[in-house]
Amino acid sequence: MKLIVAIVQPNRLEAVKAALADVDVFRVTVMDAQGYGQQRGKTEVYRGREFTVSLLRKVQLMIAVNDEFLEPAIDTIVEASRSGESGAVGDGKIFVLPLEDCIRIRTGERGGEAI
Amino acid sequence: MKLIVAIVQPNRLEAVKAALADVDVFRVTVMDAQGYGQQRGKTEVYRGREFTVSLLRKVQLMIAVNDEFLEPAIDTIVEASRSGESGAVGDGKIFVLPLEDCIRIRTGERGGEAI
Amino acid sequence: MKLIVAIVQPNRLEAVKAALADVDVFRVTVMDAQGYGQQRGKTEVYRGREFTVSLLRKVQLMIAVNDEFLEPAIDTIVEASRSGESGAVGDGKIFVLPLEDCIRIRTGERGGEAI
Amino acid sequence: MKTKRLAPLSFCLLAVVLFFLSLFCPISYASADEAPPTWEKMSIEQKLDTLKSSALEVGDDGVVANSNLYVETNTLWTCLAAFLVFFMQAGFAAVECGFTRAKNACNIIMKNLMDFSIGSLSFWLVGFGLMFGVSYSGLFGTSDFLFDAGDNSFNWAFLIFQTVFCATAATIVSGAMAERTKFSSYLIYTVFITVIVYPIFGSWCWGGLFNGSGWLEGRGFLDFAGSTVVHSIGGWAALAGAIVLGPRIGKYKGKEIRAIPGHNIPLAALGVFILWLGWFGFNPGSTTAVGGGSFAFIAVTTNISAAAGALGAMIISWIMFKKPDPSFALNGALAGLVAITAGCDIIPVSYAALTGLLAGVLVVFSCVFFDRIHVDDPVGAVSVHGVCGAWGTLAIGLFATDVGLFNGGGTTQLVTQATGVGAAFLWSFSLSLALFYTIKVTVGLRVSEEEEIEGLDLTEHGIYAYPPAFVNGVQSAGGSTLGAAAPSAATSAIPSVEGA
Amino acid sequence: MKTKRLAPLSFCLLAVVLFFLSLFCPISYASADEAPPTWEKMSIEQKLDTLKSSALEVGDDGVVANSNLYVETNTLWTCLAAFLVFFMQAGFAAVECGFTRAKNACNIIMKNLMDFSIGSLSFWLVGFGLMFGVSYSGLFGTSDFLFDAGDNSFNWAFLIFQTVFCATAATIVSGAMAERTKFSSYLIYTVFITVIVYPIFGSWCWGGLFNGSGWLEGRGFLDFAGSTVVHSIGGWAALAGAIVLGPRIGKYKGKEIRAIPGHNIPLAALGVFILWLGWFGFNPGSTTAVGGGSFAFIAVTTNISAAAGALGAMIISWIMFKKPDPSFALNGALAGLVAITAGCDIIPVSYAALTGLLAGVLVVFSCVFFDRIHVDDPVGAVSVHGVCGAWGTLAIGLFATDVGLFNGGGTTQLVTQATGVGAAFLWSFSLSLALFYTIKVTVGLRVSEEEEIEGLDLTEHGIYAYPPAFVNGVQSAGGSTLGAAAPSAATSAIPSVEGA
Amino acid sequence: MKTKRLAPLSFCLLAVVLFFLSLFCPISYASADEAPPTWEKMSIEQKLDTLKSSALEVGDDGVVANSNLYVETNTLWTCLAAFLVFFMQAGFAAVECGFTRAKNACNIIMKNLMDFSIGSLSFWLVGFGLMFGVSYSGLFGTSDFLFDAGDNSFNWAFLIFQTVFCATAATIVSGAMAERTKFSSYLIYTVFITVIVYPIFGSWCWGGLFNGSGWLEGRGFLDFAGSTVVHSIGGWAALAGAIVLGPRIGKYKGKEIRAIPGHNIPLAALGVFILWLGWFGFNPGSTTAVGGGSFAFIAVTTNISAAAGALGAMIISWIMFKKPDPSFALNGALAGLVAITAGCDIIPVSYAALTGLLAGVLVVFSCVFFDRIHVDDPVGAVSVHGVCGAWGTLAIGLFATDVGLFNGGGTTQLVTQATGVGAAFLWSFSLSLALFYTIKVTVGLRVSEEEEIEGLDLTEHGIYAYPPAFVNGVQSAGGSTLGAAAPSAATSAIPSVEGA
Ligand SMILES: Nc1ncnc2c1ncn2[C@@H]1O[C@H](COP(=O)(O)OP(=O)(O)O)[C@@H](O)[C@H]1O
Ligand SMILES: Nc1ncnc2c1ncn2[C@@H]1O[C@H](COP(=O)(O)OP(=O)(O)O)[C@@H](O)[C@H]1O
Ligand SMILES: Nc1ncnc2c1ncn2[C@@H]1O[C@H](COP(=O)(O)OP(=O)(O)O)[C@@H](O)[C@H]1O
Repeated sequence: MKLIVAIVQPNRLEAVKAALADVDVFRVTVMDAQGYGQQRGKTEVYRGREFTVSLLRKVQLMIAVNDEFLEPAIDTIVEASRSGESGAVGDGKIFVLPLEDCIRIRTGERGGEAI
Repeated sequence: MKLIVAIVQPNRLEAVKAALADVDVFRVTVMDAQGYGQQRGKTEVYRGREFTVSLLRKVQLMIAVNDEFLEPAIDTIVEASRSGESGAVGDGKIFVLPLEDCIRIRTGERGGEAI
Repeated sequence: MKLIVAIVQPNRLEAVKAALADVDVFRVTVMDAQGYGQQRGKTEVYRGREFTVSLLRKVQLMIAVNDEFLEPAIDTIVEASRSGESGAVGDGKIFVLPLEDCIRIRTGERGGEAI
Repeated sequence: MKTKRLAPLSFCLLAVVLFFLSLFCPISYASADEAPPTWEKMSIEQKLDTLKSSALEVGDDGVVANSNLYVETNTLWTCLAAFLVFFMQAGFAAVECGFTRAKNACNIIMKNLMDFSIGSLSFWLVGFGLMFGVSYSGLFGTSDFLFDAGDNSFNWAFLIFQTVFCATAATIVSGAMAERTKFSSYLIYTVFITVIVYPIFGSWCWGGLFNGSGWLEGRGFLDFAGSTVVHSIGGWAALAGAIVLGPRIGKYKGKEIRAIPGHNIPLAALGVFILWLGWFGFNPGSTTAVGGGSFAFIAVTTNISAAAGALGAMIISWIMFKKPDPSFALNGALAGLVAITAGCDIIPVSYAALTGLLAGVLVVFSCVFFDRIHVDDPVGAVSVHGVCGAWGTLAIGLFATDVGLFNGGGTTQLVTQATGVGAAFLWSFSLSLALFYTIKVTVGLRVSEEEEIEGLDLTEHGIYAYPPAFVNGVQSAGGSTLGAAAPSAATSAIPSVEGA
Repeated sequence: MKTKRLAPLSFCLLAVVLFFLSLFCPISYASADEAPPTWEKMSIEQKLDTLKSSALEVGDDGVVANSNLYVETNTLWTCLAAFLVFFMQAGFAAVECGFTRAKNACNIIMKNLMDFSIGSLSFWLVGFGLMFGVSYSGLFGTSDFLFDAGDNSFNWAFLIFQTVFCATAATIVSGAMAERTKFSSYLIYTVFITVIVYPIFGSWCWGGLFNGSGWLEGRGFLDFAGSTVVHSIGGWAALAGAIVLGPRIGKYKGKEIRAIPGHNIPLAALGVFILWLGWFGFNPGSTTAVGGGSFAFIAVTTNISAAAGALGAMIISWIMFKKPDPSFALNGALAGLVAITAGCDIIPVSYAALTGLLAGVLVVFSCVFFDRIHVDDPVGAVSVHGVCGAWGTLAIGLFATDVGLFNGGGTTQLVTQATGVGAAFLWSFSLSLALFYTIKVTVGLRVSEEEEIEGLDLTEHGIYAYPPAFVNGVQSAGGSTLGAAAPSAATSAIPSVEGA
Repeated sequence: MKTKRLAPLSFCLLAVVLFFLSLFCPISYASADEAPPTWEKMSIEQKLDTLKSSALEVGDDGVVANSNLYVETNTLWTCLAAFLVFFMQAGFAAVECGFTRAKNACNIIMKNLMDFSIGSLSFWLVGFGLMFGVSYSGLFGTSDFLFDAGDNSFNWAFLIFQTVFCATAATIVSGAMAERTKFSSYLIYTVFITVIVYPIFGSWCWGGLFNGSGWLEGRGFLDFAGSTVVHSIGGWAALAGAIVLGPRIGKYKGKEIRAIPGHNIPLAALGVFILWLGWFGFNPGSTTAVGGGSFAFIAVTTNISAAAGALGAMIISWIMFKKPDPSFALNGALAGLVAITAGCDIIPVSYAALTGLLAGVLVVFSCVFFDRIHVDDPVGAVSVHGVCGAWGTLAIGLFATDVGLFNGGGTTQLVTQATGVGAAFLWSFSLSLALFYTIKVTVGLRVSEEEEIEGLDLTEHGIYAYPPAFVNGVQSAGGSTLGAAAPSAATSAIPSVEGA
């Protein structure tokens, strides 16, 4: 089992969710995030003072998958979350972590069953 | 050492925290999350238009534990976060990740000591 | 590759970001978090009723690094996020997780390249 | 992009053009009147002409309109005061909304909007007649239903003025019953208070202002602008409601009392300022006439009492809780306003300050008291309107010029005032208690536990008042806090309320 | 720390001192007037002296000022009413801001501020003359530009009163065009509506109030306070704007219509209360005179219609959508206010209730209708002001005393009213359509897609209205929802939330 | 559930019943007056009777009340204007709250509430006497403490009007000292400004309005409604406060100046609209009489200047910073209002527009200037009230009818105006500087660094104004930004965001 942690642009969230459903990934946990990377920040101006907002809004998706779903899920996310055809700086990252166990709270099931 | 990541219903947060304290787990980091899974979304209506809110509010708990605390912690969370006796769809998941190291910033201690 | 998850005091965020840049770590994802640990909560009072706010505001940094950057990054974070010289209770923790893979969405690059 | 740069330039141009154009425009505002002769030197015809030009409306054809400037000025003032009092609805809505949680914000807004709307209609249809119609042995009015003033403009002004008063009494209740009352049941109650509870008590004290005559005014009971008639009546009904409803989930846990902070104190503060403004219509406007100009004196006592109330509550909260509490200071201002309402026309300014100061102190103790006996009143409506309304009514018996105990009068007036205060409590509290209980056992008064936890906005109205993340965010606070959909579960270290 | 404990104590002290000091201050407010003799027993000189002391301003030297209390009271009332109407700008700003998303809050605020500012200047420079100057064959005024009333105070009051009316018409448009219109282009349009669209139509109906004379008033068209002249004109211009602009990204997706909830319903509600208050200047103030006191009757009809409108909209939304919808109830109150504006002086109270009730029902159907034909009007401005303005104008032909079809009159008035309603639609809609189209093809009317997704606050003004986390939080809702900086883009490219 | 469906139906029913009931109610509002004969044809007795019915209050027994409609109308207008000015407190609270961070929202609200409350009491006790009592050689008043107007209603109105003016001057200060001042020390200062700074300067210019007489008015200094007396006095005190306090943590970092955006621009905008409304009491109300009706002209100049100020500030900010800045546009409207306050009665409309326009421009430059010299004024109070107050006072010397340099007058008036402006600066700035410094070295003026970082709401009042997540959320901005509980600390220790 793996835990996929994907940082994507907020406006791709829906596209990713929809695309994941197509490869039978129906469960996901979403969180607000602020990213900092190659992408340049935005400039705001208040009372004549410019200031750069260096943390940019991102969305983090966390998806626990059984191993066989890993690659399709990654491919799907990459595809659905890329801005335009060639992508843009700031489109984000996907991290894959080993997942040792998974428990469904409702039933107490464990392991691959519970994903 | 393991890192427990638990997604629970927001209204179980207090119960889980209290129950964890009973098994000597006193440290936890909590984050807002939005979940998407088997549980159906809520229907809202604005100016006559219904819309389904498919992302539902959850809370994520992150708890680093030494191995001997893992099972008690999991059992405690499962028990305290289940809705009613038989649980309800949407009650959430617990993920267990391997934790390679842990550092306490205040002292610089590392490993099991620092948990 | 490792995934560093650091829980720090919100007012150290800028210092940590700046210090990380000095050791060539330029990418980071930041999230709001609420912590619960040794640090005592704050007491608020509303209409004559005191209540303790036990969850305290923290910031979580998530940084994927190649192995050779791990120790410098950890040292940097510890140093930059400590309150005052000797640190204060509540200064936070750093967790190190194994990272199996990393994909840059824009290009589809994988592994160490993509960090 | 191009327009962006064009726009400021073109406006600059416009401004310059404007300016030069305007220089060519001869301004001659200063008028050079020749001073007319003094009154003594005028002939009768000259005097009459001067008076005509001042006080009469004369058509182009020289015809003098059948005008009545005196009455029209009274009518105007009464209307303006009514507009100010109307605006208090916005104040109540803001205060109640700000002092409760974000998940119930739409609901409290809707209650305030609809109780005014329904109250306006039902008071016109029925309430006004019961209050001001020809009285049936001093108990209630029997005429003037579906009120029609015909071409008597002042009476129309009187109607709108009394309507907004009635709506004030009604809207007080929503605050104490906030965050857990069924919307439809609240509407049913609104009809009831605007048709029965308020107008009938009103007829006892104020019926004589129109066609009626009430037993309390007959006994010399004084309540100039309604500390008792409006505020206590509303406050005691609120108390009945809060008791029948029971506290919000998570408010009391055994002996422990939990704070459930409001979600928007600046909104509540804005509401208090609006109410304070509205009170300048409420009290001075109750003259419904400019004659004698006593509205000015009343404006002073009203303002001083409110100021002293805010000060009193702040000081007491500072002493009792170590910090000057914003919500109590705001309540204190309102307490001062409510308290001076009864005697604003006859309590000297220095005593008005004292009345307000004591009201500010009283409201803090009262809020703490009701909390201790587990009556959950999220905005302090019972203490502000019920308790301080009673205090203010009694204050006449103590401080009023001539009749007050400390001001040369004996205890007669004080006893009469106490009678009125007691009658108001008995009437409003017991009647409301009966009604709320009836609603409870028939259609139900309170939403289900899940609905309350989810928030009334979503369950009763289908939509949140703000972006969901604001309504639902994990609160820094451990438990019983702000806007959280499920907050109260368990503070600190103990199992949750909901049953864990 | 020390001061903290000192401060309350010292204030206590101050309070005590204050109180004792004040006891030494003899208060003698009750004045003991000897009653003057009755009128009949007075001599002519006594009568004249009594009148003088009441109605004239007499200097210390006995010189009687050339005063005109009647006109001055009219002037005062007109000014006060203008102030109330001015305050409606705050109401519009709050309603429009609350009903749209957080990422566009500064922008909508700026539009409201600037359209009033520009409108104030341009109406004084040009608009007033076109509306009230000497008329060119009933079509537009030709004098009184750069208006200067000299020492005629009433005319200055008339100017400010008419200015705030003009600004009301202008500001209606911003709501329907919210969240996607270029700021600079909006300003251009503002100049246009305050200089051409509103004043010229105004001159047709109201020119005769000053130096003008219009063809519609000539035919007997009745619109007392501007259901058509102000609200419909604004509403139809808004319709043209919304059509030329097109819907917000993500609002319509094929046959599917998506909700884009507002970000602050309490703010919107506060706005509605402010508008309601302002309307007490708008309608009763349109008497611009106290003579006869008919403003009081008008205040009653205005209030009853608004109340009935809120009730009507709430009931209909409850029936249609299962829940009483706050945004529709708020729109309903406004609908009732707009509808009664035309006939507030001549529609009996019971019919005023009916007019409002039907307006409340109408506004819900109208909003649903425009949504169905994919005209995206975020705040319902077209329905509230355009449609209900037309309805209210026609209501005169049905319900007005004497002339109404149901009240003894025939259909003559109804036909005249329909003419006016039609003329307003043709004039405002087609002219605005032409103008918006011209702006569109020249400097551009709409921001770019990215700017719209990012939010106009950041792209047009450089700053968010709130902390970014509030503006940008992940919404519980999947897509086209509240305040999210970038919600809709994605949803337009892929299957909808509901369908995923 | 059942009630949910029952409720709308039952309301429908109620509505229908209401309607049919009402049809049976004969409405006869249109009254058929027989036109009275023209004035010329009336006998003296007829004339007198007509006048009586218009201008006198006659009891049922035919007794004519000793009424004085003229004075009563003046009293009414003065009171109404005072109510509007009172409402400015809400405006100030909203503006200051919106332009600062969420973690200090309760604190700023409390300061505004308490400075008005304390000011109301202390001005009545002491301030009024110092300002309007019999003057000691033109320097300060010596009578009328613990003011009691007895049965002179107009004087009560005068008291309340002057009280709200005094409170305005006091409340200006809180904005410039926001987010870092100790609450208890602020209260001490409030007593001081309302008892000493404002009343004594006021006695120099306005003492003659009552029993006093001041040296500045003696020299012909003109300040109709208080550009200098109220606004500059408040503004310069604010400047002293901001200087003694020092900037907020994180505002200046070496040569770098950082933005600390406000947390709620719509609230600030609502505040500006409320202030604009209040100004219609402030300026026109300063006539304290309806005679001559000049309040109407004043309303026009006030409005035009405000509009031009908003426009001017918007244009300048657009040119200077590429985007039309909402906070500057809002400041601009206030700048226009402050500037015209002195000469609103004698500056022609076109020059009023110019005065406002220049004030709008000036306020932007002034804010930038004070920022550059590291005076941290979060809301721009010094620029708006101090600088533009001075500008407006000088503008009389330039633009006023007859006396203005550009309007036929010479430089005499200009010099006199400059004297007054200078005196105000010297008096208010140096006295306040001394006082703030005294407070600083005794009880302390500023909260500790930790308290400032944590936010004054929590440390001074024990509670946040909003849900903690809103107050504390990680800001998208790197550092010195919105509402964050602890933003600036870090930035002060390390290279800035921009530099990182
Ligand atoms: N090494 C990393 N650790 C944590 N988060 C990262 C890392 N690299 C990228 N991110 C996240 O991904 C987002 C996009 O990264 P960025 O460098 O701007 O674009 P790109 O990856 O396309 O070059 C960042 O804002 C950050 O949130
Ligand atoms: N595979 C998964 N990956 C990430 N989050 C998940 C996963 N499965 C469940 N969750 C989280 O747990 C929540 C509850 O899951 P759900 O499927 O609705 O209920 P249940 O697990 O009881 O069947 C979801 O809203 C989501 O936040
Ligand atoms: N075992 C843990 N699991 C998850 N989060 C932890 C853990 N230990 C500490 N934290 C996080 O670190 C923060 C600081 O911990 P705390 O115990 O208060 O201070 P310290 O680590 O300096 O003793 C906590 O508020 C919490 O967010």
